[in-house]
Amino acid sequence: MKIGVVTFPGSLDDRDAARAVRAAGADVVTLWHGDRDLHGVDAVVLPGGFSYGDYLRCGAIARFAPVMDVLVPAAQGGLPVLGICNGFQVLCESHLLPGALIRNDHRKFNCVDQVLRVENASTTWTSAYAAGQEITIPLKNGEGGFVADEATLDRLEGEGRVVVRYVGANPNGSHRKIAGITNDRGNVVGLMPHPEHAIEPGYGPSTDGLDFFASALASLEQVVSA
Amino acid sequence: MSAQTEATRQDLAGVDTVTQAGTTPDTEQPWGALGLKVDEYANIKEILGRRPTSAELAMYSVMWSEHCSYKSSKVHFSLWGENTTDAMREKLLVGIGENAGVVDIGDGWAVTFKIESHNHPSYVEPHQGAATGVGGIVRDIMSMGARPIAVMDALRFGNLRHPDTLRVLPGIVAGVGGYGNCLGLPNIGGEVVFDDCYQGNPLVNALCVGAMRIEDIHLASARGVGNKVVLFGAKTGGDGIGGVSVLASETFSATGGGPTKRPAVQVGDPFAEKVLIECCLDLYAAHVVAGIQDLGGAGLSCATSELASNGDGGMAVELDLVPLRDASLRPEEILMSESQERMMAIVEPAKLEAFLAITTRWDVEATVIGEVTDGEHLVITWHGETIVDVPPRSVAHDGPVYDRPLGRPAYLDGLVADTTADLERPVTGEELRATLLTMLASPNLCDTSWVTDQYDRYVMGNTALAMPDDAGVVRVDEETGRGVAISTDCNGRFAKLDPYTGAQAALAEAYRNVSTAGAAPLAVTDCLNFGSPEDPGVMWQFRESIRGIAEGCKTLGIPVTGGNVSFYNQTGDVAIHPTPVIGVLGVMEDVSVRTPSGFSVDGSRLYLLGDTRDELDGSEWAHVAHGHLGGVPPVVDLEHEMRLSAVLQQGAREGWFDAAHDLSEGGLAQVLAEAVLRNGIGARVGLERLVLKGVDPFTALFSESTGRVLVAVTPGSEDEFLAAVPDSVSVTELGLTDTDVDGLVVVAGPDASFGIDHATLRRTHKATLPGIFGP
Amino acid sequence: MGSIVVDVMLKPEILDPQGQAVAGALPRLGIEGFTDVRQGKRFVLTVEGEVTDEHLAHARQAAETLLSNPVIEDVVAVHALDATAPTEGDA
Amino acid sequence: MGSIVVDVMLKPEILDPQGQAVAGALPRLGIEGFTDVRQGKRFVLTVEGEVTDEHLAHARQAAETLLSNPVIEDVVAVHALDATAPTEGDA
Ligand SMILES: Nc1ncnc2c1ncn2[C@@H]1O[C@H](COP(=O)(O)OP(=O)(O)O)[C@@H](O)[C@H]1O
Ligand SMILES: [Mg+2]
Repeated sequence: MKIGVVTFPGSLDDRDAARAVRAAGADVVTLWHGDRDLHGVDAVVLPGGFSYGDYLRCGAIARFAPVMDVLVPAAQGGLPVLGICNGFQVLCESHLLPGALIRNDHRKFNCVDQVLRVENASTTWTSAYAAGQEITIPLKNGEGGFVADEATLDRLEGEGRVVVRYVGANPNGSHRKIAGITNDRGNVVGLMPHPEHAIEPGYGPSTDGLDFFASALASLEQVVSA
Repeated sequence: MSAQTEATRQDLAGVDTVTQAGTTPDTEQPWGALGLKVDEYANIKEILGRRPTSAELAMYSVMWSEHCSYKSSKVHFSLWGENTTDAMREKLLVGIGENAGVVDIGDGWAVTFKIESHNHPSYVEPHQGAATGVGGIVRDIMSMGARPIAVMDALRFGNLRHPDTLRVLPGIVAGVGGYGNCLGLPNIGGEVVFDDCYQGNPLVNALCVGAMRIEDIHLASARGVGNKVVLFGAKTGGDGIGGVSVLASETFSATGGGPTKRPAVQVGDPFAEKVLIECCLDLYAAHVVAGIQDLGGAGLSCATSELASNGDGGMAVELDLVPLRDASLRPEEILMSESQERMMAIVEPAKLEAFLAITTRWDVEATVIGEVTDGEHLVITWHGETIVDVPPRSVAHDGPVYDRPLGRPAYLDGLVADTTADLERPVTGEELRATLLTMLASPNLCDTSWVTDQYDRYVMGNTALAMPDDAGVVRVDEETGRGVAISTDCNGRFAKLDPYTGAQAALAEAYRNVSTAGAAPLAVTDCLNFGSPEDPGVMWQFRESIRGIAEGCKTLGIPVTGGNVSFYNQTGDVAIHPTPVIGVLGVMEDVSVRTPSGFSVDGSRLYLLGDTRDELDGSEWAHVAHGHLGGVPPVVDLEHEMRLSAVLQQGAREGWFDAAHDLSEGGLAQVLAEAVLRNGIGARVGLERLVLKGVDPFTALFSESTGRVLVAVTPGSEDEFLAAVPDSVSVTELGLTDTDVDGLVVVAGPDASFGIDHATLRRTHKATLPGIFGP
Repeated sequence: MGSIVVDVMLKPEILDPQGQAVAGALPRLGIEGFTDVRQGKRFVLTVEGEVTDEHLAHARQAAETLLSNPVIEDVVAVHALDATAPTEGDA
Repeated sequence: MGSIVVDVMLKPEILDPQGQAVAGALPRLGIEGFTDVRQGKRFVLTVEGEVTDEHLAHARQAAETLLSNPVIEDVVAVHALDATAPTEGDA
């Protein structure tokens, strides 16, 4: 299985995402923002960071990178894509996922060990979890407030497209404490917290994050064997 | 010709050339306004055999400033060398004098680290000042050939309740965080200290650590005739011009009359720096860099003269080729600009194409602005006219040296005599409990997560420990887990009472902190923050501090690899406490086997290592409860620290410890509260054994005797642990962790016992900073 | 050399914590009388020579595609900056 | 209900990384013709009733003390927002 990890100028967690992909047992293919080519990968991770400095709006400029010209149609066609933090923001800016991420309501960057509840354990990226399972992984961002209009929120809830939700106090003012969502096919998932920082004992608050990557691997293998 | 040079061509008439300088010896020059003294100006004329051109004057003035030339501190630096033995040099790959020191941490890995101040700029513009402080130290580390792997920030502010603290603190924290987070460097520790003495003089000391393979070390020298001088990174703008000479000179203080030198603030672009880091690492990997230097204080003046001075020939630079953000900049300004996110490399002509291919890939602008010559001078031209022609060494390394008068301040006798002996102390359980809670909420002991949660401690995925643990620990080698631990410390009050002992106490604490995590201490960096060197009392404090650090390092057997001096941290005649911040770096073979500071297992037996004495002078308790500062600081016993360190390292390796926490400000009481709060595991603590040794409960809880660590030994490891503690290190059993205890129960005889539940501890510890700065 | 200004504000229904922080701070400085504060972005795009209709069209395109996110923001103005206009520079 | 607009821009000699990022992205979207982009802040302060001179004076005071940092920024405009003015809302 080959999972691509995209590096934009200003990507920070691309090496971490690659490490997590390897830890789950897949091969990593590094994808370059300026390259209009996915090099035959079976899935893609858009990692965290501050693409292009994120000065304008998070993910606003990365959305127009050449690699996105091929990624967007591929994702619409069912290619599994996971957007973490900045990657989530890029997915929203590209309209692969609805809503937007705005500045945290307390106006500060915030790095904490965050408890999440897995609401939807049937997406490509969460199938290794149990629905309702609580996990602790790092949350770290300045603009992590998920917003969408009421109709969109109702639709997301109704269709079970809220993938992970914050447990405990709302860390950033996200509507309905939404931490991550999926598209209607369940192949594109975006979330603000960082599963790739919780995959190894001794580093990070837990190893709860590894199953995001294991899930994708399992679904890909299923596709292959089917 | 570009539009830009076209535009400036007509200005050539006003440019001062070397030819002109030779024929107009009597031209009035603004050497005074640029911060030069009359004899320094005379010295320049003697070096050149003529008056300097205005561009040369600009270069000398910034490079001979206190900040760049260390003119007041240099004479004391011989103490470093005198106290460094051959054994200490064994692991030292690059020592003091380069951009940052480099040490060998084993398995072919080299680590470079350094701490630097950005105090004055952070007072003027807190956010950008602090941000560019981080940016500057990161470039120092990059210029050694390393990948930066973590940052730390040691911060000092005035009174927590002073409006100016409300102004500077949020900006400084957001600046440190914003820049470091955007670079993708985990922030793994630092300090947040409040004291009235820092009012108007906040300290922002930023540390960066980087790693590389030993063979990849790069140095700042321009060698090889014909090699190209390449400037790359951001364009040069009009920001921070004269920042160095002005910000770090006496004229910053209120005393300076004369021309207004409102410092031009620099704005950092962390995204540009992130790209620059990746670009540099690709350049190193491709072996296309023969020499490299970052552009920091004094900008091009510093980079060109230092590279040339460290090289084997001369250098010729065409200043017109420097890409500008503002076409109207004069050559003097281009030489002095401190625009951020720039680097300068020396590149062999045959490798230039490969070099430029890499910079293009990263969208980094790179421009050949000159080359290494077979001459001996640094020659800079502007529109074909020579405007600088100097021996580079005279600019970069042969600046003035002052042996300033020094003397023990007269006030010290009175200060030392005014001990804490007569201060009223809590006695009953109720009083001790109340004192513990007051201390726990006090500015220097309260929870700092309002600050540290603004820093990304996870990025890169190699962080094994970070705040609020005693040391920051990061993995360097992903295969083996080999890595480093770092801690920065300084108690300025101790240094005020006795700068020699205070500096050693800072060294001892940082050394102990990395040992507590389980690392073997290896090397030291320091940031010496002091008042005006023109005050003999300050100069004495400075000398005593350096002596304390240097002699202490000799005892400990670990070298000082580099550091930074910041003078003129004072308001009027009143200097800050001497604040020699010490960073100690230690090595671990596998950082996943490290000791955290919070209890996590039920039934761990608690032991106190080290002796508790009645040492409350200069303590946090005296400060908080009585607003008192006087007496003598606690005794520092470095031989003891070494024995203690050995036990802590062994315990970490053997897995004996559930937790270990170093005792410093606030003493045992603070450490117990923090260890309980960390994971919510309670503890039952008995002070009887200390009382039997003649230590009363108050002293047991609040004394700040050095050389002490609380360890929680996992059930079953007690005997092995006790057998390993040498007789010369006292060990006192204190109790047990206990999940049935809600918070902390302290038993100290019938009248002095008390308990505090977890919720009260937490609320008390957490409320202080959010109460002032908001949620 | 001409300039075009693009003003972008958060949609009224979107929480604006920065604006709120300003609103909260004003009374503490003794500045009263403002019932709400919103903070948005102002872009100044520079062109060679005079601002033409084509420039304005390009600026509008930039405003809609890059400078704003329609999910959360409104482009409230795109106009040539007249250096002599009374509303600019009168602070 | 009236509104006052305060526009704040970075001083021209100060680096503007935000504007540079936008300037770098525009050509990639095929939007050409802009030689420079600067990004600043736009505050909208709301008052009860009509905007008075007193309101404007207060807004100016706010602009100088809180809304801008004089070390790196300039207040480029403080003016009442006229909802019907042609330059606003013409996007
Ligand atoms: N400015 C800061 N930046 C990052 N970490 C900090 C900062 N200030 C304090 N910390 C972290 O908070 C913890 C507690 O600080 P401190 O009480 O000074 O510890 P210690 O006394 O053990 O040195 C440490 O882990 C320290 O590294
Ligand atoms: Mg400490």
